[in-house]
Amino acid sequence: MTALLDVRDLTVAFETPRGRTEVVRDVSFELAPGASLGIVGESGSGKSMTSLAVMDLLPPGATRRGSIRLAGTELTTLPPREMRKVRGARVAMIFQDPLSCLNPYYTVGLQISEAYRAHRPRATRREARRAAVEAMERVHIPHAAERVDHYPHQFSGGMRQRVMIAMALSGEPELLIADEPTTALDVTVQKQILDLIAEIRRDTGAGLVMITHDLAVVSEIADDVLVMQHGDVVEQGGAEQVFSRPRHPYTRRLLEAVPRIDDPLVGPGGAR
Amino acid sequence: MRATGLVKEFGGGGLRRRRPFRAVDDVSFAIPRGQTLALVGESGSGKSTTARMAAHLVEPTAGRIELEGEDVTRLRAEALARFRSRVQVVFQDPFSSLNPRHSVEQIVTAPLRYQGRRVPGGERAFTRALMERVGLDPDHSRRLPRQFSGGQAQRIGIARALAVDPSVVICDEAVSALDVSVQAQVIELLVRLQAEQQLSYLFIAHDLAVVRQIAQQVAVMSQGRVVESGPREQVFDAPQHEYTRALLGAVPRIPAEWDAARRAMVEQQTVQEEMA
Amino acid sequence: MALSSGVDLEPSARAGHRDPAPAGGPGRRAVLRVLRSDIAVVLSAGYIALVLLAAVAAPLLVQVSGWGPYDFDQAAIDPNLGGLPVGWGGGISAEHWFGVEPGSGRDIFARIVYGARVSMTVALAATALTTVIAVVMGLLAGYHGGVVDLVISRVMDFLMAFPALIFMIAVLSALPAENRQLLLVVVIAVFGWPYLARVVRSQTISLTQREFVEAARASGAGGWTIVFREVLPNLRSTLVVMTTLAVPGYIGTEAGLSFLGVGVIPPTPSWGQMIASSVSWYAVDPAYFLIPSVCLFLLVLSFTVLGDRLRTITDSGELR
Amino acid sequence: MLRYMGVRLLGMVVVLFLVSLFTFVIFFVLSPDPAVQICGKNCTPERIDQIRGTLGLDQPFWTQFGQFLSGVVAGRTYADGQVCPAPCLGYSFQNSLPVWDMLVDRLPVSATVAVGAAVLWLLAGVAGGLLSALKEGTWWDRGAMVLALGGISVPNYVLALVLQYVLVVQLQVLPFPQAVDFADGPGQWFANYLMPWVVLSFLYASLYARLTRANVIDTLGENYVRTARAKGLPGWLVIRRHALRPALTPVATIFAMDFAGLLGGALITETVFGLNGIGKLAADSITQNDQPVIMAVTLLAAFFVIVGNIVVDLLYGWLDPRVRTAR
Amino acid sequence: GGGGGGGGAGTGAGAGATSLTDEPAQGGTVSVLLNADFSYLDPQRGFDGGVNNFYRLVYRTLTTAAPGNAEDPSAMVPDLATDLGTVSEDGLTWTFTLKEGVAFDDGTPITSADVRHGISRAWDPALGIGSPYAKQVIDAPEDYEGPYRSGELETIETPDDQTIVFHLKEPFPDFPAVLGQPNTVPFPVGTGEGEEFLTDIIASGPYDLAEYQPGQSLSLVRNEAWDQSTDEVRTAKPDAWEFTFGLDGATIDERLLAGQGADVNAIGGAVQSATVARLQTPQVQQRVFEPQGVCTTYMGLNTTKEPLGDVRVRQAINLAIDKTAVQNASGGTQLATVATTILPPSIAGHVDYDLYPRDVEKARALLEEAGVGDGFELVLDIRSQPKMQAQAEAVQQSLAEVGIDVSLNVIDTSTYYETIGTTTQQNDAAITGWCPDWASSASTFIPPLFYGPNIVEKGNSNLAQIDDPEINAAIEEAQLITDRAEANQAWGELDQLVMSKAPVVPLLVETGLTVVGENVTGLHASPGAATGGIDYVLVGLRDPEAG
Ligand SMILES: Nc1ncnc2c1ncn2[C@@H]1O[C@H](COP(=O)(O)OP(=O)(O)OP(=O)(O)O)[C@@H](O)[C@H]1O
Ligand SMILES: Nc1ncnc2c1ncn2[C@@H]1O[C@H](COP(=O)(O)OP(=O)(O)OP(=O)(O)O)[C@@H](O)[C@H]1O
Ligand SMILES: [Mg+2]
Ligand SMILES: [Mg+2]
Repeated sequence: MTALLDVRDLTVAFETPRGRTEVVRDVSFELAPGASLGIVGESGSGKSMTSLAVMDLLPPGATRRGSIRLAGTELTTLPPREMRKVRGARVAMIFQDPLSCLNPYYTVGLQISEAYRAHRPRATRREARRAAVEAMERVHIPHAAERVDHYPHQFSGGMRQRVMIAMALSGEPELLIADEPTTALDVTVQKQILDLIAEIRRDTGAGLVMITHDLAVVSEIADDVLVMQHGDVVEQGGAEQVFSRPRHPYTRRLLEAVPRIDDPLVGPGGAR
Repeated sequence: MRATGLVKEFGGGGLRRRRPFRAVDDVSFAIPRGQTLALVGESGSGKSTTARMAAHLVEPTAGRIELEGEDVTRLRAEALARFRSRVQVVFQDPFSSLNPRHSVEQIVTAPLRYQGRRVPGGERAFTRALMERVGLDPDHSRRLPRQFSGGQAQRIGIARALAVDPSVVICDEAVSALDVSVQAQVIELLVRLQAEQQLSYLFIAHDLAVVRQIAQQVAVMSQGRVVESGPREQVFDAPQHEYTRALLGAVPRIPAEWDAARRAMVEQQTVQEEMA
Repeated sequence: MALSSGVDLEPSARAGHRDPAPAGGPGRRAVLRVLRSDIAVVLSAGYIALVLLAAVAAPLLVQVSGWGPYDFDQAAIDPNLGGLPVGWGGGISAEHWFGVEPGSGRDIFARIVYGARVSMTVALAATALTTVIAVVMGLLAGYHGGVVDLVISRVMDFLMAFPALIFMIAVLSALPAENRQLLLVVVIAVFGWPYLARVVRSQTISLTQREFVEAARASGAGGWTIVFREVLPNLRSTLVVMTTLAVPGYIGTEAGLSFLGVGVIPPTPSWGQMIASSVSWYAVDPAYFLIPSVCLFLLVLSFTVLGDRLRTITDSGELR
Repeated sequence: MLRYMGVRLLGMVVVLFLVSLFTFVIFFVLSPDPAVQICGKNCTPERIDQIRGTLGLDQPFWTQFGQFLSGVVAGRTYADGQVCPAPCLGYSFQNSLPVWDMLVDRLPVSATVAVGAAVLWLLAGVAGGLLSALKEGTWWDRGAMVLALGGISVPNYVLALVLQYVLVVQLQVLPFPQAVDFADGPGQWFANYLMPWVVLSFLYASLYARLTRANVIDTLGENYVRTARAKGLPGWLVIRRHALRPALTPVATIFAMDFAGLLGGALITETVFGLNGIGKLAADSITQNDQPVIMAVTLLAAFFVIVGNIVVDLLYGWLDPRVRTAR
Repeated sequence: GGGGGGGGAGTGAGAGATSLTDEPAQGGTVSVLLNADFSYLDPQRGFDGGVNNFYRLVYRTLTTAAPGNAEDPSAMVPDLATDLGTVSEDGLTWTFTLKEGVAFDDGTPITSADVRHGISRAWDPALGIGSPYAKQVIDAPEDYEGPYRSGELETIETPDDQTIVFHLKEPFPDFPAVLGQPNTVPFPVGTGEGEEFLTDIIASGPYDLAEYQPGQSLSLVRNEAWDQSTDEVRTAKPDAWEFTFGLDGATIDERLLAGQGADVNAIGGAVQSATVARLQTPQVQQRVFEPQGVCTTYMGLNTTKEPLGDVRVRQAINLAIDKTAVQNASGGTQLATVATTILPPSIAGHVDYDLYPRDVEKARALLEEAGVGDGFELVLDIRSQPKMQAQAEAVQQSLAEVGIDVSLNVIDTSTYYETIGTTTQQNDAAITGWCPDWASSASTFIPPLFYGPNIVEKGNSNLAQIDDPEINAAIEEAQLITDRAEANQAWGELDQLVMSKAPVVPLLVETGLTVVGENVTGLHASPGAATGGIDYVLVGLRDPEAG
C-alpha cells in the first residue's frame, strides 16, 4: 500500500538580498492513509513552511526542493493547473489564525460554497449553498442556515475555526493539514475543536498532519511525531516512542519544559 | 495586598443611557507577603481588568484595595508615586510593553525617573546590576528591545518592575506569549526572585499547568466573577465549581505513563553518565 | 522544576536575522546603510544637497558668475524681437551660464540660485511649522481622546473641507503683499497641518493602545511625559517620512501660488515665479521655460523619491 | 441609518456654516471696499455711498452675514427692490449677474473636465497599478512606477504647456482646447477635452497607480488569499474576488473624495486651458476681487468636499461588511 | 490736429500681396478671441476701450468717433443725428435732428424720446456707472435719479420725434463727443430697468445678440432692422460675429498664429511679448496689424511726499529712468514706443519734444542740489500683473543707479485703482496708464491728471496730486476754447508746461501689435472708439466661405 503522503528530502529556502537561507532542510516523512502525524517544534522551526511546501503555497521568494508524493503522485512537478485540482479536493488545509484567513468582505457561506464549487464545476449556486449549510452543521455551528449569511467578524474565534474546518471538509479531502489550528483559542474551545477534528477523521477516514508547538496536544492526537528544530528534523517516530523514549537532547529538553497539570506538586515557590 | 468587592463597569451612561457592561463583578482576593496568587479563567473573563485595578491603572467602579493594611483605592500625586514604587507590573507581550525606541537603560530606569527619584549608583551601573540579576548580559544595556529575543525581552520587563524594589508584582500573562522552554526559564526567574526578595505576585494566566507550578493560591474567574478560590492543592485536586472542572478537563495532557517511562529513562541515563 | 540552564533556546537568536547592530541608534544607522546602497536615493540626496548648497551660497556663486539676480543686461536681448535673448539657448553663453531672461536680460543662473533660496525657505519653513502644529494637535487628539479629540478632529474636518488652493489664493491676494514669504508659510501651514495631524493622531491612538504606554503609567509617568517621552519617539520614522513627502508638496504649492501670481513679490525670484513668467515664452525661448521647470521637477522628484524610499524601508522591515 | 444620516447632514450644515462664516470674515475684514470697485473709473464719494446702501455694505458685519445666509436659504430682496430668489448667492460685483446662475452656467464644463479626468485616471491608475502589482519587480512594473513618480513631481501647468506645444502647436493633432458641447459632435468634444483630461488626471493616475499597486501587493500577501488558493480556486478568481475587492475598497473611498474635490473646479487646468469652469471662475473672480463669486465658489467646493466625505463614509459602510453590519 | 500719426495699416510690402485694408466681402462670421468678457452689455454701465468698440456693432449714438478709415480718425462724426448739432450763442443749448429710417431691432423707429430715455438712465444711481460726461455736462434737477425713479429728464427737450434739445450747465465745446459716449445709446421708452440689459440687447446697430454666456462666449447676428443707407460709419460686411472669452493671452496668440480651421477668420488683442519674435516670417508679417497707441503709460510721482515735493528730484527721476529698459520689459520696440510727452502721438494736440533725455550724471547733480545726493527710498505701487511688474523692475533697476532705492508695492489688480486713487493710501509713486475718452481733443487727458481742484480723496486720478496755479489756470483756459485747432494747440503747449514741472514720468505708448487670421481684412485703427485698436465696424472677411 502506498503512503498517503510521502515527503522526501524536502528543503525550503528563501532567497534574500543577503543570500540564501534554508528554513527547512532535508525533511522526510511518510503518512499512511488515515493516519495522523504531529509536527512539533518551536516558533520559527520551519513547521509551517513544511506544510505550505506540500500545498505549493510558499510565500514569494521561497523555493522548495525534494519530492512530495500524494498517494503516489509527485506533486512538485505537477503543472499549476493540476496542482490547483489537488488543493482543496485532495489536500485541505486549516490555518492558525482564522480571522485573517477568512476574507472579511464575503459571507462565510460564500467562502465555503466557493470551496465546494471549486472542484465541482457543475454545481449550481443553490447546491453549493446547501452544501455550505450542511458543512456548517457538520462542524456544529448552531443555526447554520441563518449564519451562513454572516460575515467572519460576526463569529467568535472558535466558530471561525469551525468555519475554516467546514471549508476544508467541503472538498472531501484525503488529507487534512492543520497548522496550529487551536493556538489562538482558549483551552475549552481548543478541546472542542480537537474533538471535532477527531470526529471528522473518524467519519471520513482522512489522514491528518497536525502542526503545533504544544506537545501535549500532539500526544493526544497523533500516531506519529516529527520534532523540528532550526529547520531540521531532529527526531521522528511513533508518538509513544518519542514521548517516552526521546532520543535527541532537544526533544528531551522540550519535554522537560512542558508544564504538566498532573505532575506531583512541588513545594510552594518551587523548592528546587 | 488585599482587594474586596472590586467592580468595574465599562461604557454605559452617555446620551444613549446604555446599560454599563460589568467586566469585573464583586471580586475579592488577598495575597500574603512572599506568596503568589494566580488568577485563571477564559479569555475575557476579567482577569486583566482586575489586575489593572490592582495596579491602579483603571479606577474601580466600586470596591477597596489595601496594601499592607493601608487603603490605596484612591490616591493622588505623591501617594500614587509611593504606591508605584511598591506595586509594579509585568505585561503579557514583551515587545509591546517595551518602548521600541528606548534602550534597556532608559527602560529600566524610567520608573525611577518618572517618580522623580535618583538612580542609585548612576544609570549605567544600576542597569548593569539589574540586568545581571535577571540573567541578561550587562553589556547589552544600550541595545533596543528588538535586539533581544522574546524571553530576553520579558526579562527586561521584569527588570523594569524590579527597579523600584517593589513588594508586589502583578504579572498579567507574563509568560503566555513565550515558547515552552523560554516560558520555563522565565518562570524559574520569577520563582527565584520571589524567594530572594519576598515578593508577592498576582499572577494572571490562562494556562492552568503553568499556574500550578507557580502559585500557592488560585482564583478561578468566569464572566467577571471569581467562581472558585483557595489554595492550589484544593482547587486543582478537588475542584468544587463546575467551571473549574471543565477548565481542568480541557487541558491537554501527555499520558502519564509516557512521562513516567521517559523519566525513568532519563534517570537511568544520568546514573550511567555519573558512573562513567 | 529541573530546567537545564545554559541551553540557548531563544527563538530569535536562531532566526539569524536579528543580529545585533552596534549599540546606540542602530535604527538610524541601518536606515542610512540601506539608503546609501540605493542609487536613486543617492542621486536624489545629491541633488537636494546641491540645491541647498546653491541656495546657501547664492551670493558667492553670483560673485563667481558675475551677474546678480537683479542686474539688467540690455545687450543680451533684442528689442526688436520682443526682448528675446540674443543667441542660442535663451542666451546661454560664457557670460550667462543659463542664459538670460527675455525683456530684461537678467541672468537666469543668478535667479535660479536665488530662487532656490525662496523655494527652499518657504517649503522647509512651511514643513517645519506644519509638522509642529500637526504633532502637537495629533498627539493631543490621539492621546486624550474624548472632547479634545472631538474638537481637534472637527477643526481638521473644517479645514480640510476648504478648497485650499482657491482659498489660499483668495487670502493671499486679499492680504497686503509685504512679507509674502512669511504669509505663504503661514497660509500653507494653516491648511496643511490636518493632513499630517490625521496620521499622527491615528498612530498615537494605536501606540497608546500598546502596552508600553500602560507600562509607563504603571511606572508613574504622567500624561505629558507619556506623550512626549514615550509616544513621540515612536513617531519619529513616520514624521521623517511624512515630512520628507510633505516638502515636495510645499515646494509645488509655493511654485503654484507664485505661478498664479500670489507668491513672492518682484523682483525677488522664486522658481514658481520664474516658471510663471516663462510660460508665454515656451515656444520661442524654450530654455527660459525649461531651466526652472526642470530644476523644480527634479527637486520635487528628489524629495518624493527620498520620502518614498524612506517609507518603504521603515514599513517593510528591509532594515533587518 | 436614518438617524446616522440625520447626524451627518446636520454636521454638514454646521461645517458649511463655519466655512461661510470664515470666508465671510476673511473678506469682510481683509478686503478692500467693493463699492469703489463697482463705482468704476469716474467715481464720486456719493456714488460709493449709494452703492454701499444698495448692497447693504453699510450694515454691521452680522447683519450682512445674516442677510447672506438667509439669501441662500430663502432668497433675498435688495434695498433697491431687486429680488434674488433662493438659493441666492448674491450678485457678482463685476458684472451684476446672479452668482447662482454663473455657477450653474459653469458647472457643466467643470463636471465634464472632472468626470473625464476621473474616468481616465481610474482606468490608467487602477489598471496600471494592478498590472504593476501582478508583475511586481519586472521592467514593466519599474517603468510604470518611474512614470508615476514623474507624474507626481511634474507641476501640471508645466505638463499642460508642454503637451499643448507638442500636440497642438507642433504636431497639430489636437485643437486648442475649448469648452465645446457634446451636442456639437462627440469627436470634436473628445478632441477638445482630451488634453485637459490628461493633464488633470496625470497626477491622480500616478497616485492611484502607486496606491493600487501597494494595496494589491499587500492583499496578495494576506492570509485569506492564501486560504483562497488552498481551496483550489483558479488564479484569476483568487485575484478578482479575494485580492481586488479588498485592495480597491480604499481606492474607491479616496476616489469619492478626490472627485468631489474636483467638482469645485480644477483651478490650474481650467485656467491654463482657458476652459470656463468653476475653477477658472474662481481664479478670475479672485483677480477681480469679486467677493460674492469667491464666496460662492468656496462654498460650492466645500459643499462637494463635505458631500464627498459623507459619500465616502456611506461607501465605506457599503463596501466593507465590517462597518456595514456594525451599524 | 495732428491726428493720424503712427500709420493705420500693416505692411503689405510684398509685390502683389494683399493688404489688411482691403475691402471685405459681404458675409461670413468673424471670430474674436478675448482674454476677458466685456464688462457690461448695458452701455450705461460699460465704459472701457474694449467694450466701447463692441458697442458700436450693436448700438448707435447721436454722434460717434470717426471710423478708422476716415481722413481724420480722431474726429467726431454724426451717426443717428444728421450732423454734429447746432449750438446756441451762449454755448449752453445744443440741438440735434435724428436721421430718417433709423430703427430698433424690432423695426420700431428710433425717436427723440428714445434718445432722451437712453441718456437719462445715466442718472439712475444703480445704472449710471459708465461714462460720467452726460451727467457732468447736461443740466438736470439736483435730485434727479433717472427715468425709473424720477421720470424722463425734462431738461432734455423733445419738441418732435426727430428733434432733441440739450441744455448744458456750462458751455462745453466738446459736447458732440459727449454724445458719442456709449451711455447716450437710445432705448425704447420704458425699457432697461435694473438688470434687463445685463444679458439682453435692444439693438440699434447692424447686429443683434444671438446668444450670450457670460464669461464664456457671445454671438451676434444681423439686425434686419438696421439700414446701411442711414449709416456712414459702419460697413458691417460679416453676417455674424462670434466672441470667445476667457482665453489665455498666449493661447490666443498661438491660435491666431496657427490659424487652423475657423481661426482664419479670427482677430484678437495685442500679442504677448513672447510672440513678437514669431511674427518675423514673411507669411506671418502679412497678417500683422499695428494699431495706434492712444494711451500713455506713466509713472506718477506723488508730490505730497518728501522729497518728491522738490521739482529737482522729480526731474532727476525723469532723467535717470532708462525708458529703453522699460520698453524692452514691455515687449521691445514692436509693442511699445518710448514716450517723452504726456499726450500720445495719435491724440489731437500732440507735439513732439523731450525735456528729459536720459542723463544719469545730470540726475545725480540735481539730486545733490536737492540735498538727497545720498539717495532715498521710494515705494512704487504696481499692479500684480506680469507686464507692469517687469516695467517696475526696470524702473527700480535704473533708479538704483542714482541711489534711489525703489521697493515695489504689489497691489492686487482688482483693488489697484482704488488704492492708488485714494489719496491717503497712495504711496510715493505708481505706474499706470491713461487713455482719452475721445480722441478729438486732449480735454479728457490733461485735466483729469493735472487739474488741482480735481483732487478728491477717493477715486482720484491726479496721482501726482499736483495743484499748481499755473497749470490750473492754463487748463481752465484751454477748456473754453471753441475752435478745435486753437484748442489743440493750447493742449500741446500745456503738455510741455506740465512736463517742465515733472509731476509724472511718461514711460511708453503701447501699440498693441496684433496678428489676425489670414481671411480677415478691413483692418483700421480707431483712436476714438477702440482706444487705438482694430475698429470692429469696418472688419470683414475676404472669403465668406472660408474656415
Ligand atoms: N518571507 C520570508 N522570508 C524570509 N524568511 C522567512 C519568511 N517567512 C518565514 N521565514 C522564516 O522561515 C522560518 C520558518 O518559518 P515557519 O513559519 O515555518 O516557522 P513555524 O515553525 O511555523 O513557526 P510558528 O510556530 O511561529 O508558526 C523562520 O525562521 C522564519 O523566520
Ligand atoms: N476599556 C474597556 N472598555 C470596554 N470594555 C472593556 C475594556 N477593557 C476590557 N473590557 C471588557 O471587559 C471584559 C474583561 O476583559 P479583560 O481584559 O479583563 O479579560 P481577560 O480575562 O484579561 O481576557 P484575556 O485572557 O483575553 O486577556 C472583556 O469582555 C473586555 O471586552
Ligand atoms: Mg507556523
Ligand atoms: Mg487579559
